[in-house]
Amino acid sequence: MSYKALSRNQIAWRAAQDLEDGMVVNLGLGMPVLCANYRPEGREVLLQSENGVLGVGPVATPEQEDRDLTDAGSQLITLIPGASIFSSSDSFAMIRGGHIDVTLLGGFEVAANGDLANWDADMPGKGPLIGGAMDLAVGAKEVRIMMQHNTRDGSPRLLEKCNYKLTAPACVTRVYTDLAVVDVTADGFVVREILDGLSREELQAKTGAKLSFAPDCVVLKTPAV
Amino acid sequence: MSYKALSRNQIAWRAAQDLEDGMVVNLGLGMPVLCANYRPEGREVLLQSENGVLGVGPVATPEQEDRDLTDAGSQLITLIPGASIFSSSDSFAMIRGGHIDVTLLGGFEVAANGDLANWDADMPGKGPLIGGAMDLAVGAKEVRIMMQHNTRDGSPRLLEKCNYKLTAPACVTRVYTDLAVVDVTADGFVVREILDGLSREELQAKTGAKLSFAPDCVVLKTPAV
Amino acid sequence: MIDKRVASIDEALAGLGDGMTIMFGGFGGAGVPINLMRALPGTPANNLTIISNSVRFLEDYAHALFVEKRVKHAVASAARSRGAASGISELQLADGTMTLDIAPQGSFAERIRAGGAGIPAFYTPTGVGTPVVEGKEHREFNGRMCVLETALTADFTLMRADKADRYGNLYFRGTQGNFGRDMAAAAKCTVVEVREIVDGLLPQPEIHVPGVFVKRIIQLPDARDA
Amino acid sequence: MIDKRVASIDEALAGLGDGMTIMFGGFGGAGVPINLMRALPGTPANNLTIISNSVRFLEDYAHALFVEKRVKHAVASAARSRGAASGISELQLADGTMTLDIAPQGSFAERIRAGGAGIPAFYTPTGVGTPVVEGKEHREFNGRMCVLETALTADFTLMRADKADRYGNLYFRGTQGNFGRDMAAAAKCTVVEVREIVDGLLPQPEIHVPGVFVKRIIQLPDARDA
Repeated sequence: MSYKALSRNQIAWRAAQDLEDGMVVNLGLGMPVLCANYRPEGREVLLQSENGVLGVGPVATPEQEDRDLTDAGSQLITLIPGASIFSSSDSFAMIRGGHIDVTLLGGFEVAANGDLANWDADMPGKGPLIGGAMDLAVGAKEVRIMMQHNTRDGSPRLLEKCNYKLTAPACVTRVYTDLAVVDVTADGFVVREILDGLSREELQAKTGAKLSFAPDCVVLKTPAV
Repeated sequence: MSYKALSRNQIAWRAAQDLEDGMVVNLGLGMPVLCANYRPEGREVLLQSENGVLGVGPVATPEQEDRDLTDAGSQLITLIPGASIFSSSDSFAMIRGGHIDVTLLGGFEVAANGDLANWDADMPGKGPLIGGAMDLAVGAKEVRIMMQHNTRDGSPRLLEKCNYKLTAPACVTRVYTDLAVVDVTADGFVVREILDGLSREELQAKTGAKLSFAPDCVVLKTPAV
Repeated sequence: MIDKRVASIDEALAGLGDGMTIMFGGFGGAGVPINLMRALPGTPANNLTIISNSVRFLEDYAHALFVEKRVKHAVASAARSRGAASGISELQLADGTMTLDIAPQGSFAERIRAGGAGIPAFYTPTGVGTPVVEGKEHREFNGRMCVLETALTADFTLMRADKADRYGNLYFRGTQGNFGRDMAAAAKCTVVEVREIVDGLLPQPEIHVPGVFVKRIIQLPDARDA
Repeated sequence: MIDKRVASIDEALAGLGDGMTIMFGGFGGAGVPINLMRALPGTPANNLTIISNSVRFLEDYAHALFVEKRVKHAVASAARSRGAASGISELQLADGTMTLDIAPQGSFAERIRAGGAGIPAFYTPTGVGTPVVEGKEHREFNGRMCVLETALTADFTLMRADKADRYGNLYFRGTQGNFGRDMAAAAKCTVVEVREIVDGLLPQPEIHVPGVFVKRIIQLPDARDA
């Protein structure tokens, strides 16, 4: 069989489908922010940004650009009606205090017990960058990760144990990759959706920890985005 | 010699003369709030109220009354231009964080080392009331007390050691009474001003701790208020 | 669609039950949820812990709660009734049917903020050297003795604001805010009575409490005595 | 009369000296005090501790401070330059001429708030199980392991706002506020560059930072590249 791995936009589309009406969601830098483009119609999903915004709207068009209105990724943004602005300490009070339903974050590695490593890949000569990831990983009710299933050299990112420094232990509930949707459960990784044309054995071979497959495991949709 | 003790308004007038231009001041319930009426002209003194106001103006006239605009003593107030409103936790952050120049508080007892007791007089059948006094006593840069020199039965309120439960230890810098202005120093109570017609010996007899008299000790003015 | 509006006080207070902890906003008469307080005795709420700056407001508006001894514990910075006679909550304190955690007001406010902010405990110099922090852990920082205070959280917060929108965003008039923002964040179910639920959504500069902290809003008139 | 206006950058930065700690407001390009940062190398400021969400902003606008190794210690949630090459502050980290206290952003923000609020230390669950809190005191609350974080304070805070009045009251546009209110409260001398110093005093609803936290204000144009 042959398969075509999901694009970054397709992973974002898939993750966005799980955002329910009324949820308060924080999207991390990189792939996660793309989810904003794929929120299912008719659902009100409020996007939070760590610098101090609840109700982030679309990225500003050149006409809308206001350099004093940015998100945590320094993008110039707009606000939706009903949006509010507050200080960074209030923003992290919101995050740490358990008021964010879901955070979608990028990841380097996720372990079968839910450990997350996404902040320090030991780049020589480069300083560390934590940003809001540790607070989000600890504070959000659900931590969902979006990442390529494998590194560029083919190594697995879903592991028994993370190699990189942790962002937070035992926090991840679901991982969206270019090959599968995998839940983190008390029994380890459980595959919920697997790419069409990819065998369970192939997926296991690309994964650094034992996979179980949900009884209702289905084919991962490949949307035209 | 004979003397006439200061009235509550006269004590308030005296305490108000020490409020300097630009000071941020919190006035406690009772006598201290009367100081607002006697701020020397030409000085901008910003009044803070614990519930969350900086820039309290005069008590509202019947025409100005707004039941959603009160101070910590539940008085209906006005705001001066430049006044700001914030939450109670932010208000106490301002107080505890050392941003209040002076707090004027009522007192039951003050000890020669600056200990203050002003919250619990062990009234039978009545519950305790702390309010903001402990935070003000700990957080303000200067704690000045206004009280009668003696209780109704003639007992002293300036003591070697407080009998009532403390509000905070070693916090008071100055005491205004109906008889004198007394500083709390490393050497104990030092009288700065004494009522006209009252001898030093008489004042000492009405005081429960040793008094020193400042070399420049002067007569306490008795304003026509 | 996010819609936190409820139509009746019954709906607003649904879920209140046995052994719960309730926070009450309000200070100096501003922001006091009088309508919701008055309805409390008619709910199954019992064996309550109440968290309120002053116990007196609740006693004024939900007197039956105290008559029926349904409040078991109070956290407050003031627990004194007006006048010389004892109030019913003071009689309960005296006969031991209600216990009290009396707190300096700043520690009270900060403990609530901490509760909503995911901070389980903090150190403060306030109260050191007084009986109110006896038995609490002491520790010196930068040469100053401090005391460990723990966060307060609740099952319900009841409070009043001036305006709200369907997202639960709140606007306060004057000093209505006081403990409201922090209490809203510190409770699992925050119920807010407001003078007006606006059409549409509040403009950003008017939003004092983001709707994420609010579960139910109900439009009710000002219930203060004229 | 309260008047916190100063006329020159020299006056705004007067008093900066050896061994001081300076906080810098700004996030994502909003609220960054670019004019004041650019003037820093011309002051006697040396042996500095800087507290800034990202080290990069200061490196961009006060490059000479790092060239001359006048920054000895940084507290930040980000210390990474753009691109693959090392920035000069990263070289300083590598050769040990600058040390770094890298903090999760929420702990960073809360430590600053604590500094201005008279809270010497607090517990937080953030960072537990990671190397960034190694060596810090751990303690369990309600079944969850937490770590003790201590307050941050400074000699100076430099920040930018949109409008100010002579009382030092500040108004922020958009997300300019970020760390500003808390940093203003956490420093002995807070200096704010603003687009406009208004005639008269700001109206109450526009005051995001009460003037009590601000020492000096100076009107300076937006210094961002067009």
